Amino acid sequence: MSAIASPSAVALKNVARRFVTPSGDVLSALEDFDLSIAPGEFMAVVGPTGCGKSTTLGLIAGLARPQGGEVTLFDAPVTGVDRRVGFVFQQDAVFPWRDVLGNVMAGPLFRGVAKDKAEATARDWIIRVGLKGFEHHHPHQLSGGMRKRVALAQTFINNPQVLLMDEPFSALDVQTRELMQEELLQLWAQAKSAVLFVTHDLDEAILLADRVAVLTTRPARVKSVHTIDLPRPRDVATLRYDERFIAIARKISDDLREEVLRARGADARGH
Amino acid sequence: MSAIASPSAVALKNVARRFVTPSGDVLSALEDFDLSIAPGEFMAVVGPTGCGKSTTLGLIAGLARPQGGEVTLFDAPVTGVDRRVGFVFQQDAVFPWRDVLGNVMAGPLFRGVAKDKAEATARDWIIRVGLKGFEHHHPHQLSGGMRKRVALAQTFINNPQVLLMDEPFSALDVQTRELMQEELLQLWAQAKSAVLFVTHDLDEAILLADRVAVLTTRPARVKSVHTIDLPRPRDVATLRYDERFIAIARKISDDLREEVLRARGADARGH
Amino acid sequence: AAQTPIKIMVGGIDKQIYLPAKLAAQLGFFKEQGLDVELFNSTSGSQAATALLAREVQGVVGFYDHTIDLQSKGKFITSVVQFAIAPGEVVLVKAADADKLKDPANWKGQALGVTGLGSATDFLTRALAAKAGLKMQDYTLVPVGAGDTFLASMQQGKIVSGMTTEPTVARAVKNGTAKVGIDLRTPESTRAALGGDYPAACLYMDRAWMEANKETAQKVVNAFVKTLKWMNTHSPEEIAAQMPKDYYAGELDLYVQGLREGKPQYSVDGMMPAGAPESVLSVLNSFSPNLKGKTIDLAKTYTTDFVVKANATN
Amino acid sequence: MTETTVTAPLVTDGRIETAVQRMRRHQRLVLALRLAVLVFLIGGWEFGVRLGVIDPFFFGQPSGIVTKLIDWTENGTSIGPLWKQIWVTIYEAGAGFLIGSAMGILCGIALGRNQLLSDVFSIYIKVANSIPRVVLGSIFIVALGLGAASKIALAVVMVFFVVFANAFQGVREADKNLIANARILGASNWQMTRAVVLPSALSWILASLHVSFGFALVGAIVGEFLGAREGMGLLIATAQGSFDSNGVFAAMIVIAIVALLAEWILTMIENRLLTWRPDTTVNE
Amino acid sequence: MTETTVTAPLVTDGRIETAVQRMRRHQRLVLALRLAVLVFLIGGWEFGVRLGVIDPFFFGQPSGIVTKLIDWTENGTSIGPLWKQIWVTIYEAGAGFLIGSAMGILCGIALGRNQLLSDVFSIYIKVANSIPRVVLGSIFIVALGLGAASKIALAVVMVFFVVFANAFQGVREADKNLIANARILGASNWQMTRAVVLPSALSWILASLHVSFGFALVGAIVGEFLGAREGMGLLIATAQGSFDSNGVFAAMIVIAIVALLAEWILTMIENRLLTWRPDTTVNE
Ligand SMILES: Nc1ncnc2c1ncn2[C@@H]1O[C@H](COP(=O)(O)OP(=O)(O)OP(=O)(O)O)[C@@H](O)[C@H]1O
Ligand SMILES: Nc1ncnc2c1ncn2[C@@H]1O[C@H](COP(=O)(O)OP(=O)(O)OP(=O)(O)O)[C@@H](O)[C@H]1O
Ligand SMILES: [Mg+2]
Ligand SMILES: [Mg+2]
Repeated sequence: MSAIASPSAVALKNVARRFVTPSGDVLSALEDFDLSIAPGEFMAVVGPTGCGKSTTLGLIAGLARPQGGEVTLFDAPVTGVDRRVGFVFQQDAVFPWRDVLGNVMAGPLFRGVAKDKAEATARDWIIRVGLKGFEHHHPHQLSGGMRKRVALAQTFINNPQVLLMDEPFSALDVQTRELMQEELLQLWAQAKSAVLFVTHDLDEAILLADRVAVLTTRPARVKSVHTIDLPRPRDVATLRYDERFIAIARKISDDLREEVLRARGADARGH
Repeated sequence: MSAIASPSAVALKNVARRFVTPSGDVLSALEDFDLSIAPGEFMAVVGPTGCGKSTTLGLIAGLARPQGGEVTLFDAPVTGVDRRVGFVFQQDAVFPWRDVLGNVMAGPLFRGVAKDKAEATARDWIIRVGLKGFEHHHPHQLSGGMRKRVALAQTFINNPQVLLMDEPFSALDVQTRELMQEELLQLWAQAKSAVLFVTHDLDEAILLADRVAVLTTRPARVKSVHTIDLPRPRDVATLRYDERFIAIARKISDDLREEVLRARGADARGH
Repeated sequence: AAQTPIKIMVGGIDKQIYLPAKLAAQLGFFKEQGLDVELFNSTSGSQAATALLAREVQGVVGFYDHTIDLQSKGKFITSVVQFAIAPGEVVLVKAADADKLKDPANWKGQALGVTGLGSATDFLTRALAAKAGLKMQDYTLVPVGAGDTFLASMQQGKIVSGMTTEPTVARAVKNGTAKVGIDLRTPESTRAALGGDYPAACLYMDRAWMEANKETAQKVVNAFVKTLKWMNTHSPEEIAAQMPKDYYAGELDLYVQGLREGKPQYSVDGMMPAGAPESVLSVLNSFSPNLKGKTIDLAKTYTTDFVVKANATN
Repeated sequence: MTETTVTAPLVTDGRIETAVQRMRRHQRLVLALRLAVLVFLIGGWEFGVRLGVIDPFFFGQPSGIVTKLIDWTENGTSIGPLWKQIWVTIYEAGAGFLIGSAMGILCGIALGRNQLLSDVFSIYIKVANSIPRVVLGSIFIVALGLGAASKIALAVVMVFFVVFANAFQGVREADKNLIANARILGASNWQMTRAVVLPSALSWILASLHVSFGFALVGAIVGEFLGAREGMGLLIATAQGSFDSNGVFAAMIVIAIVALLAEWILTMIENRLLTWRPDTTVNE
Repeated sequence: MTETTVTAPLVTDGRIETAVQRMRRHQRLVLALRLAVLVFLIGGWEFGVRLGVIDPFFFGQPSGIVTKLIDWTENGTSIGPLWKQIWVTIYEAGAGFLIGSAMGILCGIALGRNQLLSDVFSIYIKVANSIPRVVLGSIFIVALGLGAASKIALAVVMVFFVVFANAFQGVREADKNLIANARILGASNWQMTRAVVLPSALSWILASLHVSFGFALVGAIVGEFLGAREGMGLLIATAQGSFDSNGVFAAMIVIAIVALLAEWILTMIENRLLTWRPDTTVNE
């Protein structure tokens, strides 16, 4: 799949993850799943809804164990949650009893950074995600997009070496999203993190990633991986009319459409 | 703003909604907010994140009271939750203790529909949102996008006369999103509902709506309303290259950008 | 004859002072009278009295002095058969200072154990102290219950002396914690200590009920008088053999010893000794503020009618 | 990137096997540890007695307790066969538990859902909760008689407050989004209570039920202390009165077994009611 | 579509005024209703006595209770000044409450967080919970003496189980997403407990504390019943022993006032701890 047999930041080999359904059947979320991300690589993942993207991220983060195959982080098997990983969850996971500042500071404090240092960094990140003035709001006093940005700051502040992001920008307006993308790319460039970025927005995937992986419908496998060899820095406004961009977008879109149609067909036949 | 002084499905006049911030200040989410939606009209709302879109929907649904001004539904003031309203929430609000079928059936059962009839309709809707085979899964056994689709089916099944949707499709992949858009338009055409559709995706807004309202940064007011006079049925693939589409998109995008920049400027100065 | 059961509550059914109650049942004397008697237990005497007044039970096995105390509160209850002609209580004193503490005059400034405030042990201890010339504030009464808690309190030095009954007495003496200070188990020593008779354990009934159910009351009294006579003609060992063995928990000899030493307290015919009610009243009057200014009609606190008839037929 | 045919999921592969095995091993370990704790406690107790550190007169002795239990089962107790006493107490505690928890749940939900009711009455419930149960016991005997009713009432008041407090708070903790959603879907007040409030308060209520049966037993036994002709409480009172520590502890062991049985039944019901939940075991 | 200048938010506009007024009116209504209930109860009681429906010998009489209370405050009780008795009982109940709830919270969190611990020990906690407190009371007096220690111990065992059950369940109910997030952000076990588990179990723990103080009072009083030299329990026992219903009820009223004060303090602490929460009042 990828030619690089050299060190990988994240590698999934032959991974299977299965759930028991209420009817007692086995539902395979992942099966024969192979994917590897090099250190410093930005990988976007797209796939039909419910195919197994979040499940994959959970396995990498060490929140769940695969039923088969192997998940490795920097070539060591994942046995539990690893501090080098950052994870922006798909659903809300900010601490409701901490205000914005407390939420953003949480990571550094957990990691033993001195309180005033942590606070200074946190305030900086709060400004970068555009939440200045909301330092002492609690999550229930924020809008959905604002909570998402708290989660982003919370993760970014830790400078994770492996950054897992599950549809992080879908609740943001176009402009704020661009701003966040910039922040992400900047962080990525500085920290040389490996990024695994789940999104439903193909433009976004192509705009940001080195490679885009398209997953199949359940059970998810990697259907195709597309290398995006567009020069950086990339700019949405101009890219949209770039031929290479359009070609890649169409290819990915076709792959994806095929999968969704397959899924729909499978649904129609009963799953 | 809109020339129709005639009956409105939803009307907000001079509405103000304010919160007390943790520092004891007052945060105005809505101020002098005016908007009216005609029966059978499809109105999309876009605005910077955290400006007050969800707050607006909450006021219309009767979940909160405005501090000033008036909210009316079919020209009667809103005094509480109205059965004619359907609301797809921004955040998860499916019942975790009910399986998919139970969640989708909830509305009809609450409204006194016989159990087998409700179940039949529910099964139909489950197929339409592509969740066949997951009837007996509980929400925690579903992916984020699948939960969102449960919420959609749950609302659609009630044929609401006023349909409030808060970023309903943002967690779905492109193809599924298109499918859902189709279902929505179909329902809208059948039930002649008035729809208030919050989204961050301008293409989606233009694709679906009769009119698109752009909100200002906090405190939210209606900055501009754009009438989309593209013929229906509209098709994304072709529209993207339609000049009128591009013109409208640019106008809305500019309005929005202006607001976000204003917000960012305000943030930089402290809010 | 099938009839509604007679309910009798005992304020500690396993206490030796109330032994005739259970014994009568064990010997089948109630059945003999054609009675269906249900024996209830309560861990507190005043609880039993309350149950009687609430008409939940028809009779209570408790202390005679309750009848006087309750009359002062407007409730008329009547002793129908006396089980005991002495209180059956014993003042235990700390073994080390036994000689000194035997004299109530030396209780000044001391903590004295009673089973509960308002209980008979409370009354008797106050009476003893009053007789020795002590005032209420000269000593402290500590309610320590009976049994384990009594022994532990004495061992821990919380009380130097205390009033209790068998089987606590036998226990305390046996393990060396205490010695018998004042023995109120015989009429003679009671008279010496209190200056008069103090008959205690009896069966009392609500006066109104008793008068309305004379026949039944008579049968109950018949059974008890027969029991008392049986006790008088049998050895402690024979009595103990009739009792459920849970009551002595394997230590039969201690139980028998308690019975032997306590034997003089039991009435042989169930009669109220002459002059005893007056004596009890004067003892109560010596300390009790409850009785101040109240006139007690002693004739209503007991009756010998049933006992006399029972003795005549038995 | 080639599409391989989707192989049927192999449930019986190595890892799942080991998962099952691991669970079995865990269960065995738990059982062993439980036994170890038991043996340690009982052994220490017996040993303490034999070495004279613990006074068996006050604290009994395991071997004596066993003897007593055997004696009771074989020859019955002073007040009749053992099973009869157990049954009486189970009946009283069980009835009190059912009534008390039903009342607690009802009042908790009513006050939790209605702000005015709660403002007016919760103060009285707080007051009632501070009434010593022993005093209540006497009052119940006067009001309800010496039969099972007064013991049941005592068990009820032991159970009620715990269940009430949790049901009340559970109702208040119900997710505001879910309530809003149900309201918009058309739920009436009663449907809201049944479909949203009750399920979300369920784990609160169940948590309180777990302690409550123990409390119901305590209530029944206190009631029997105050006046009874049968039941485990009377057995204990008799044993206490005759310095029979072994008897006291033997009766307590019988009660403990009853409590464990009830707990087991409750857990079964709980598992059935909460099938919809994600695994609650902590696996981080 | 024209941009008007953003006017400063008018907080003092008509609607917010009325909201405040409405709240005041509500409070007055609540107070009035509470009083009405009180008057109804007490009036009914007094009336019942005067009409001869209720026997004051058993149930006391409000006017008699008031007389008794005045007498106690002015002349002291039979066992010393009233405030002294109150203080003794508050001390015992308070200490028992603090110790019991601290232990309950600690054990609840430990067992809630550790599957093995919970598998092994929760069964023993269930057993312990079924031990009748009255029996425990005697054992405590034997082991700890007649002083405050035995009453405190009894209050502790009344409080412990309720708090434990809730803390345990509260820990288990902690949102799995939040735990995962904290873990990934780098929280150690201890940090996890402090930063995630405790805050999410807090409303559970607080709910149990609300019933617990009442239970602590009950424990202290039962302890005083079984053997004591002072305290409200002794006062009640004395009153019961001398068939003084008014005294019994007077003492219970004093205890109720103590309970309400404690409740008030607890509510203050609770409000301070839970500032982060959305309004929990039901406004649908
Ligand atoms: N606990 C569970 N029990 C049963 N099935 C589960 C469980 N968790 C996830 N699944 C199933 O696994 C599949 C993959 O879920 P996952 O959340 O990974 O999807 P996803 O790709 O992230 O989808 P989305 O884009 O909608 O977020 C889904 O079909 C879901 O139903
Ligand atoms: N309970 C509250 N207390 C204080 N402020 C609140 C409260 N609820 C909402 N707000 C504020 O109101 C503003 C509008 O929130 P709202 O949820 O309506 O935004 P939104 O337009 O839906 O944003 P998004 O696109 O991110 O969902 C936000 O700034 C938020 O901080
Ligand atoms: Mg997902
Ligand atoms: Mg929103």
